[in-house]
Amino acid sequence: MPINKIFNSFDEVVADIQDGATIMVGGFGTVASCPTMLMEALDRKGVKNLTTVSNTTGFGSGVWKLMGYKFAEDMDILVRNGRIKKAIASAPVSAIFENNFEKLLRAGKVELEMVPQGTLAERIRAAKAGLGGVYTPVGVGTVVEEGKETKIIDGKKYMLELPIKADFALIKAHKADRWGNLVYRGSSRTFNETMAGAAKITIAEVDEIVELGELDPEEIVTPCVYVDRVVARPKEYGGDEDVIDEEAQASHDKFIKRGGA
Amino acid sequence: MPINKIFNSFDEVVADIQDGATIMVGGFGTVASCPTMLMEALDRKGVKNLTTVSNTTGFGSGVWKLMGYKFAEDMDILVRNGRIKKAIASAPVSAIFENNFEKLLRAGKVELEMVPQGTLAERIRAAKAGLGGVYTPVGVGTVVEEGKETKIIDGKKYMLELPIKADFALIKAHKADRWGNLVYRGSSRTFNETMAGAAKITIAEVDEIVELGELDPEEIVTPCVYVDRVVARPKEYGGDEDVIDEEAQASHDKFIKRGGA
Amino acid sequence: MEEKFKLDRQTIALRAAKEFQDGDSVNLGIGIPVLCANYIPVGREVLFQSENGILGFGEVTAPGEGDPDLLNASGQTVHPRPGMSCFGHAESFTMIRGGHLDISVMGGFQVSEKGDLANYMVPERKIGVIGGAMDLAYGAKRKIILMNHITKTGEPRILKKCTYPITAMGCVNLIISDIAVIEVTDKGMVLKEVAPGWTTEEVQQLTEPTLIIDPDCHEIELM
Amino acid sequence: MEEKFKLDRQTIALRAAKEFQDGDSVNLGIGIPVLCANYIPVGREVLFQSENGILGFGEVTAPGEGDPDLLNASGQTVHPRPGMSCFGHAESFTMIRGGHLDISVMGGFQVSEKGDLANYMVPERKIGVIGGAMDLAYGAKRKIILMNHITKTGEPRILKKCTYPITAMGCVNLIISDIAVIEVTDKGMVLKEVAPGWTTEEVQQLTEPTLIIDPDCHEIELM
Repeated sequence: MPINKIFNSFDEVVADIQDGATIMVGGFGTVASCPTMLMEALDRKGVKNLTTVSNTTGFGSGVWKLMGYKFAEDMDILVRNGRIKKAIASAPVSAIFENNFEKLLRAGKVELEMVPQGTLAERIRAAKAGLGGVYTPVGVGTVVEEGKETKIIDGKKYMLELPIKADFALIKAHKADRWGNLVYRGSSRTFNETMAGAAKITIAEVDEIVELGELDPEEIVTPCVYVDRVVARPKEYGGDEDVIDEEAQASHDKFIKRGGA
Repeated sequence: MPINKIFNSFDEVVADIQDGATIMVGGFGTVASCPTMLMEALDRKGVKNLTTVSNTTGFGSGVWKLMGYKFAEDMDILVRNGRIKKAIASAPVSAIFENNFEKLLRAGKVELEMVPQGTLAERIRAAKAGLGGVYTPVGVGTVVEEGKETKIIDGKKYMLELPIKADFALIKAHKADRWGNLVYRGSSRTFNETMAGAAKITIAEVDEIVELGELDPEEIVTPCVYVDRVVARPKEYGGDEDVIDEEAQASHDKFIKRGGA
Repeated sequence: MEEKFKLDRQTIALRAAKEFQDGDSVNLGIGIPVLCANYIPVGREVLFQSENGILGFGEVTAPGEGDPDLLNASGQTVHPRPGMSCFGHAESFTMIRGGHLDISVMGGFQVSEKGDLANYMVPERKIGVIGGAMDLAYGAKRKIILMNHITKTGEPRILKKCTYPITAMGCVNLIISDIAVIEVTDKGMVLKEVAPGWTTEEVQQLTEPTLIIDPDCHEIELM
Repeated sequence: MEEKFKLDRQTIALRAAKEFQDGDSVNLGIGIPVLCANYIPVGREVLFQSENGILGFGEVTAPGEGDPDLLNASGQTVHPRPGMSCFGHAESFTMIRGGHLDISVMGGFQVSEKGDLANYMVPERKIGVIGGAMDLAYGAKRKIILMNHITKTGEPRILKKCTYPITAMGCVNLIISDIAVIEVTDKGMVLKEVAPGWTTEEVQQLTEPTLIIDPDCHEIELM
């Protein structure tokens, strides 16, 4: 029987994500590389007490809609609806405004483990590669070193960083085939590529599903063994139009004025 | 001034490799993925007391010529001419015949550090990624564990494996541009891709140099920051015709009969 | 007494290939294992991975006909196939060590009762070839070992404890030999199938550990 | 007394861009650093790396005109450029941590005499944003910090010891502020250039550590 990892529904593809699960969420921070429809589906499912592993914790769809993105929901939908118990992230709050994660953090309603971005990538890769841990020099002498085991190797101080394991990795890619091979676009590989295969189950949200053989073997970035499920975005965004509130408008304006996040 | 990493001569591109240097040699074992012309140039230079880091230690050009390869010289040229002091390799000898490395090893004329292939890849990557070491479960309970520091992490035993650093990485790629971006072909990425950037200086032997912009950004496997020098093979092999001796003939016949190495 | 048959290399490979299910990712070692690729039933989608960095490739080409940049780990040229992907060594062994392959099929010199595998070194030779063996023996979800049941001098290769240096501890799940199919379980080694003409007692005589005879133990089925 | 000028954001970026040589790979942080991309002399080949996984990209596009899948780390769309390459996060930080980038240009809250950098957290806010800052401050071969010389309330930002939590120890090579260019050396901080109208004494007054005045100390050169 032919291999077929394609699911037809976003609700179905996240149906077995349970309360208390640890989920990796791909992307960098901007919504272009975020699995937006998976975020919406997971929110609809109403799951609670998630531990999340991601670069940021989301900024809300308003700011992205103002920047012209149609698929605009990011991890903030899980944050603002109280679905997250703990976040492991490198950039959990914004330099521009107080995101919902920061509000909950200040209110003592979520836990945070902040990890340097490269260490986050390496700890995720360690889980994927079956390693017990890695020694990194990044963060030595800073707050990140607190409570960590250190070791002098070749005259230099390193910290032991352990793998981050997860139940599900929710990632965004550009194209997939029915085997689960993935390609990305431009600067949108980010943590999507690194997380693929790092969790027990990897679910890829893609722009397009193509026939087996259409993806050039030299160009496939994520070989199919790392991917368990694939689900395609609809051509047109069919979700609710989000309310663009004053805060989103202010954040957007600040972003444009500053020339970046 | 435009960036130009292209060298015009194999002799020139290896001219600063000194006696006693540690060199990584890319490829897997079959000559298709081996930087053959760099091996010849390094041999011509007459360098001594090398420490090498590679998957195999070479099998000699005879067997490859019989299999139809024109660029057929592998690491054996350095071995048989007594240029190697120590080899770090995963498959240093052949299952089919006694290669020159095995002869020298039995005669006590070379040292060997045998490393499981995945650990070899990971130790090379650790050097490239600036890590102090990694904990791997592979080899626990075997001869490989002897003398290694071990650690129980999450109830499981791992061994500490340290980065392998080198002065030069000599690799083979398919195409390069003047910035040093590289693409490979099919199954020939192997250790070439992993070693690119892992040594102080990376030298890539390529089939073809193309104009900047001809390589698809999505298809570039080795981004240019990992590559210091590029040198192209001539279209036609101009080296000496090697003598195909009885041993090479016998090895070749055994290979064909066995259905592989 | 019934005539006894021993499975030849091709037949061992044929039996092993029966273990591969649709969607399984499988690494085939050098020797008998690589022959398994010839025995995949039509329509079954099995993904072969080769540690030199290709996944989902096709059959071995006729000698001299293939692309030298498309080789399996045994150095044979293979055909490309839709869905195939290429990658480097660090990625290849991330796949292997990280448990992303379903099956590793390897040759073996010895297997112990607890599933220790010895397949990288014949002590008499004094030098072994570790290659990818330790990674593959550790990392794949299921390890299938193909080997002759006894040595050329008649000594058992399936032992209470390996006398050869081991490749990995407690890693073997299934042994397919020229006379038997044996599963390695927590309770011990379970004899599942015997070659035509062989009794379970005769297999036991050539096997050092005491075998648990599966109630359904039957003649090796090839189809 | 001569009129004093302070460099504005764009001018600081312009001065910083002078540090980039042909072939340098450069990561530009959020804020003033990202503006440096606008000031590369025609014909100079500088490779910008962005930690979200692109290398060798071109200029920032006009707002709303770019490809949303081609962003710099500040979230601005950029133009593709011949020689550009794309990669994932593990590879991107292999590049950064592994010392494969020539220059990291970052903003700073404080820099200490020994080159400690504090740029991820304002203590009053109690929450910082580490992001890629610790990796970039550690990994690039040369770290250039762009910042205002003093705080809004007139306190020096260049200190004997940082009072803010640090991003990395002893990492800073060069500070380009709105009034001075200072090199961090083993012997101490060396004042290399001052803004128009400023004396070395006036810069020293706004700087906590004792500055070594470079014999060639001169007015900031922008071209």
